[in-house]
Parts: sequence; C-alpha cells; structure tokens
Amino acid sequence: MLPFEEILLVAKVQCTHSDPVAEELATPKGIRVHVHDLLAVMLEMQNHPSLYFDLLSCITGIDNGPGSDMEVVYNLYSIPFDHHVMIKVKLDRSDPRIESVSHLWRSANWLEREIFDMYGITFLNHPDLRRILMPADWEGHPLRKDYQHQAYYRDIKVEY
Amino acid sequence: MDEAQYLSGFGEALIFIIVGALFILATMLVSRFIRPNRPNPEKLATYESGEEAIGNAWGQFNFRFYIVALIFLLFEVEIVFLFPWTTVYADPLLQQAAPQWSWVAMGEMMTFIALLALGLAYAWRNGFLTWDKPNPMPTRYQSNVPPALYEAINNKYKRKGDSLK
Amino acid sequence: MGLLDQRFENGGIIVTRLDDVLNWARLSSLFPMTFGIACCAIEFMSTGTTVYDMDRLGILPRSSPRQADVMIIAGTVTFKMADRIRRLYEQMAEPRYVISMGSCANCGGPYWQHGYHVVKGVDRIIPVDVYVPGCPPRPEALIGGFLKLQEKIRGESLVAPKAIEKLLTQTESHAAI
Amino acid sequence: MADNTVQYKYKPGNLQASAPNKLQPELLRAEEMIINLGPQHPSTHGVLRLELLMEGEIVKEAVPHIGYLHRCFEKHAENLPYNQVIPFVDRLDYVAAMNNEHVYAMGVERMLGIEHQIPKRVEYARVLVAELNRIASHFIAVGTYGMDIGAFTPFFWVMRDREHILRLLEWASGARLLYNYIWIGGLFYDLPVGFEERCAEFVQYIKPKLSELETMLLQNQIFIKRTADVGVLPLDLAINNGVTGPMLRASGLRFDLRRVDAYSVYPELDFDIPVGTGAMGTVGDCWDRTYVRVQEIYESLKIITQCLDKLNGEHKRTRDFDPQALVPKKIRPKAQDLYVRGEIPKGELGFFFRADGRNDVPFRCKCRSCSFTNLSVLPELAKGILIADLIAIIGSIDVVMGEVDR
Repeated sequence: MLPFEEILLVAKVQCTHSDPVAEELATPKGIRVHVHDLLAVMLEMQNHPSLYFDLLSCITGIDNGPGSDMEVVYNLYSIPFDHHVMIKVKLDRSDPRIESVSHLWRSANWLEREIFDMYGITFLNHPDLRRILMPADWEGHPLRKDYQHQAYYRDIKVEY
Repeated sequence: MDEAQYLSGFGEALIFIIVGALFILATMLVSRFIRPNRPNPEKLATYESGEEAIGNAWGQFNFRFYIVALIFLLFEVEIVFLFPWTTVYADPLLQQAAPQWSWVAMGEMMTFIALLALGLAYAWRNGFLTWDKPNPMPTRYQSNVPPALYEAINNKYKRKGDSLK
Repeated sequence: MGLLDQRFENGGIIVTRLDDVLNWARLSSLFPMTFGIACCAIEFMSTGTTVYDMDRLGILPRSSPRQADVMIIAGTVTFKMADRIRRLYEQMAEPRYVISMGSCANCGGPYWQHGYHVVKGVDRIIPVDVYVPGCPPRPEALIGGFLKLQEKIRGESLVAPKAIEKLLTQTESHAAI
Repeated sequence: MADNTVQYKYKPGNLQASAPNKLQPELLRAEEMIINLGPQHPSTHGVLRLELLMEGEIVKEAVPHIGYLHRCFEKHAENLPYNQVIPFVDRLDYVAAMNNEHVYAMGVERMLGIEHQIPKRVEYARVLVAELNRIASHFIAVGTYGMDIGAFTPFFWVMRDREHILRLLEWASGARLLYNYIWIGGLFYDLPVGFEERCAEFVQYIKPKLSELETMLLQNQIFIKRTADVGVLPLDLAINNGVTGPMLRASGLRFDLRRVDAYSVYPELDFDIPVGTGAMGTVGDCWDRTYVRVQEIYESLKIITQCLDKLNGEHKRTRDFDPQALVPKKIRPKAQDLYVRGEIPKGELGFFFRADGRNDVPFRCKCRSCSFTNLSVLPELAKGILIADLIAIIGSIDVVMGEVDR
C-alpha cells in the first residue's frame, strides 16, 4: 500500500501548470491540483499500476460564496489496493469550467450533471450536459450560496 | 327433426344477443344520465403515464407483427369451424341416413386442417414465427486493472470465519 | 349508520333515494390509484397488503387513472411532478376524490422552510378532499382517511354535488385558456 | 399559514417545458418509435421516467429522467444543525432509514473525533437495528421485484414478515418507518426491556419463512426464465459505473464496506459476503442480484443473533446506562473535509462534509447515494433488450427514488 506522499508524487509528475498541494485537513487526505492538470492527474490515478483508482465514489461541487471561488472535489477509491484519495480543484466563480472525467469513469456522467444543475459549473466535453434534478425551465442554480429561489413556478407560490 | 325446434335454438341465441345488447345499452344509458360530463383537453388525452404524447401514432411497425396476428386469426377461425362440426360429425341420425357420413365429415375436416397446417409450415419455414431475440449490447469496457487483483479481493474476504466454524 | 341497516323490517322492501344508492355504490368501491411518490407510498403498500388488508373495505388499487376514483397523493410533491399530478388528476373519471397523505402533501411537511423544489401542499395544484396527517401516516390513519372520505361521499347529493362544484370552477379556468 | 387554494394554471406545453424529451421524433428512422414509461407507472418503483427508443419490441436506447422527487436534502443539511438533519437523512432511502442514520451519525462522530468513544452497547444496538432494517429493505426489494416479474404471492409474504420488523423497530423508536433513533454520539433511547427476547423470537420465526420464500421465488421456473441471463452486468463495467452494493456483489466481487472499511463493530462479527455465482445463467444477471439479496438476509440474521448474544451477555443492560451520555450538547467540528461511507442495503452511501469550524451547520454536505449511481448504469443495460426484460432490470437494480433524487 502506497503512503499518501507517494500518491502525491505520482500526481506531481503529471502536473504541468502548478505543483499539487497536499491538504492535510481532509479525511481521506486531499490533493489540490490546478484545473488544467486535472485530466492528466486523473488519467494517471486510474491507470497507475500501484494505484488503480477504479471507483469514483463521489464528485462534490462547493461554492465558497460570492467574492470567493468554487471547488470540485473528487473522491476516488481503489478497490484492489484499498486507497482513498480526495482530489480538489478550484474554479473561477464568474465562469466555472472544468474538463469532464466522464470518459474515464462512467459514474461521473450523472454526478457531473448534478453539479451542473446545482452550481452551474460547466463540464467541457461532457456527452449529455442537461439539468438532471430540477425542471429544465427552473431559474438559477439552487445550491449556490447566493441563490434566491423564484417567487412563482407555474403560478404556484414557491415560498411556504 | 321438426323445423320449429331447429329454429328455436337460434331463437334462444337471438334472445341472448338482444338481452345482452339491451343490458349493455341500459347500463351505458344510466351511467350517461348520472355521470358528470366535463371534458377538457387534458382529460381527453390518451396517454396515462403523466406525460404529454408527442408525435403521432402512425409510425411504421414491423411487418412481423402483422403476420403473427394473421396466423393467430387463422387458427381462431379454424376453432370456430371445429366447434359446430364436432356436434354433427358423429350424429347417429345422420349416420343412419348416410352410412359414410362420418368418414366424409372427418375427411373434409382433416383436409381443412391439413391445408391450414401447410400454411403454418410455410410460415414457419420462412421464419415468420421466430420472434426477435434480445441482443443485449452493454458497452464493452475493459478496465486496466488486472482481473487477478479482483480475484485477490475475492479471496481476501472469502470466509473469514472458516476456522471459527 | 349503514345504508341497508335495519331497513328490511316492513315486508322486505327497501325504500331509498337515488342519491343514497349512488353514494352507497360510490363509497363502497373506492378504487385508489397506485401512485406512490415517496415514503408514504411504502405505508400505502403496507395498507394494501396482508396485515392491514385494504381490500376488505372495497378499496382496490388500480394502476390507470381512468379506472380510479381516489387519488392518494402519497408523498412529497415537487414542482417537476406538479404538472404530472395535475394531468393525472384531470384524467381520472368523475366523480373523483383526492386524499392527501402525509405532511409533505398536506403542507410541505419537513421541507416547508428550505425545500425550494417542494410544493408546499398539494392543494395548490388540485383540490383535496381529505387530509391525513403523519410523517408517514400509519396504515390505520390512511384507513381512517378512507372512512372520512366515505362519510363525505355519503352526504353528497346529485343536485348539488360539492366535489363537482369545485371542479366546475376549474373547468372555467380551463376554458379561459 | 399556507393558503390552500388551487394556484396552478394549466398551459399546453407545461410538461415538455419542465422535462423535455431528449429523443427527437423527427429523427426517427422507419420502424422506430419513442415510448415513454412513467413517471406514473406501476413498475417503475416510484416516479422514475424512462424515454425508450424502440424498434419493435427491442429497446435501442433508454434515457432515464429523474428529479421528480428532488427534496433538497443538501440544502436542508447546509441550513440545519447536524443533529436536526437526521430526520432528513431518514427520508433519503426511506425503506432503510436506520442504515442511513448509522452512516450519517458515524460521519459526524468521526468529524468530532468521538467515534471510538461510543459505548459498545450503543454500537451493538445500532448494528442490531440497522441489520433489522436491512432485512426489511431487502424484503421490499425482493417482494416488489417478484411483483414486477408477475409473482404476486411473495410480495404478500414479505410484507407480512416485514410488519414484524417494523413493530420491533417501532417499539424501540416510536415510529414505523422513519425512526430518528440513532443520534450523534448515542441513541435516542436504550432498547426497550424485552426487546432482545422478542428479536430472538423473530429470528426463529423468520428462518423457515425465508426458505419458503426461496423455494417460492428463487427456485420458481418462471422466475428463473424471466431473470436468468437477463441484464448481465460485467464486473469492469459495474465498477467503472460506480455500482456498489448487492449489484456489484452479484457481478462477482466480494466487496462489502462492512468488511472492507470495518466500521462500527462489524469486525467483531462473523458473517459472509454472498456473491453472484451465475448459478442459473451468467454472473451478474438479474437472478444473481436477487439471490445475493436473499442471501444477505441470512447473513443479517447471523449478525442479529451475534448482536443479541453480546447485548445479553458482555454488554448487558444496566440500570444506570445512559445511551445519550455522549451526545454532544453543541456539535461544532473542527474545520475539515471528510468523506464517510457505509454500506446500506442498496450499496455505498457516502456523505461529504465540509465544516468551517465556526458554525453549527456544515458548510457543505453532499450525499453520494447508491441508488443514483446504480441507476445510471441502466442505459448501458437497456441497449438491445426486450421491453419486458427492461422491467425485470429496473426491478433488480432496486432503486428508491427518494435516494436517487434526494
């Protein structure tokens, strides 16, 4: 079993824009990578012979509020080696864009659609980026910190 | 035998048909009087799963459905012919009148069935009876993880308590 | 008091009104639509099966709205679902009744404050006859709701049917579109 | 006060505006048609809607539409204190509420750092009720699946037996379905006096019923014909799709988080992980999935028996035992990110928390639900199958829409 430092090293080799940063306050331990390095790091994580992160457990979108940034957190798990890792990416809040990983893990397809629905983060090269949970004609992205729901939908009051 | 009885059999059937039709008409009439009638576009829509039907239903269907329906209908008709035939082919009175009657009737019916069976065999031979076979095509995906590693997981959790048992 | 109870004394003749017969027929075979949305649907299932056995009250779930008399809103109504519920309600044959089962369908339930996607009460979409409280209501409560509905139907009249009156106002709004 | 007047205004096109079709009727080729299944359909287990591109009876493409039960769980979790979220956690997978609570409570305890201080009796009681609820959930899964396939009797049988579990849990917690029993740092209340005995009686009662169920459903030729070799999910595809739980195990991998993560008191308990063997067809078909669920009921019974032994022996009820002793008065974890996962009857339920260390509410709480990812494999399985088999596949995935949409 590789210690976390070596996973970090594996990620570091793939990073061309900026070095990955270890996040110690996370369980499982996290690696913050640059948004443009994400695909390379993910590809290596999936295919490195001593990692094999074959299960993408969870993708979380986080909005740090107006004036700050957005984050996307990937929780990877390797069934063969029982590794966990958390990969974090920071995004520009005014124009959040990130490469989709749905061609690496099929489970990312719906998870990314959900994040698009809830945060308005655009996933580039996603095969089918539509709203998944909310109605297609809903206004706004509900989990953003500055979200105000609309007053009426189909003439029904949204407020209690 | 005598004509009056022969007719009354049909008469009974006729009465049944009339009463049946009247019964249905009466219930429909009663429900027409007591039911509320307030149609609106949503209520008149045909589709009942809660979605709007789009497009039209006049699409092309596979020819196969038509052929199967046709063959099914053929044998339905055959059964309809067989039922009255069974009541008369061994009738003792008819046999008295014409001794060969039963053989002729049997022969006729067998020819009829043989003709239909020939048709069925033809349809069978031409493959109209073979139904669509499902052909599941999940995306072929081969992960880079060697299967031996998964096998190792399987062995690891195989049965921890074998020695305990 | 049952409709036929103690009325066979004078020569076995039943004297009744047409209203009563119709209401009796309607309330004795309430067919609900099997339309489970959320948690309450599981309790609805419990009500329908072995232990609580809704069938003994003449309540038999039907899958199609055309065959159903009662719509049980068993669960949280969301805005995405609102259009569909409205449509299914419209497709039911009249006279039709609605039982709102559980807090979510009554008023939004626990989702009343932060539930941006939850309709705060199904009565904002369709008229409701009986509200059953609980989260989820016990099967006994749902059966109680049915008994309440039966009581309500028993008091209806062909001359001024209340449920249909309510519907009339809606069809007017339909005609306006 | 909510005003209860009808506010909805119907306009033609409302339905298409809120959930537009993905497939375009104009692009159909000859003999193709689009069939819509649901959201109101008796066999879609709730409010799942499927758009199917059909050629005759063969499904060429299936597009699931979900979100008809989106109840804003994450919004609630980010606006309410940790302990007040537990009722909402119940309502995620509403047929296995105890299991959800267990995972959630475990996550918050891990953030607070009190995970290893929880008294053993509390942990055993948690596992006991969670496993009872797992049986109830698998009963629903197997029973409704039988009903989808056309076997009505098993459904009535499992509902009858499930009622005993519900009454046990109601005795413990006061609610039939959604319990709010497992609290952060403890339990709502200790198990009632006599619960262990009744539970042991139930285990004795259920064992013969289970073998009856197995004969009635799993060995039934009609059932085998409908499910064997149908909806085969290869292991690699399953893992890549994030499929977990009985579905993954049916595809032939012994992967159970209770063993892999060894959380709570599961490492002290002896149980097996059943996997699909392809006994009636191919590994990973619908029959295997049902088989794994039924076998898991047996395993849960084993766990329950062992828990009862412990609760009657080593961690006996004492007069001064307070299951709420460790319940924190104020839950304010240090600033951190945490991903916690646990095995619920459908698979891996995970929660991602981000605590900022200043508030009693999490800054972000994301629920990774297993039904959601398990359902996302449906378009893969649905390619090229008969529409009747599609119903069998949906049933075997065992979706709970409350968890899919959250």
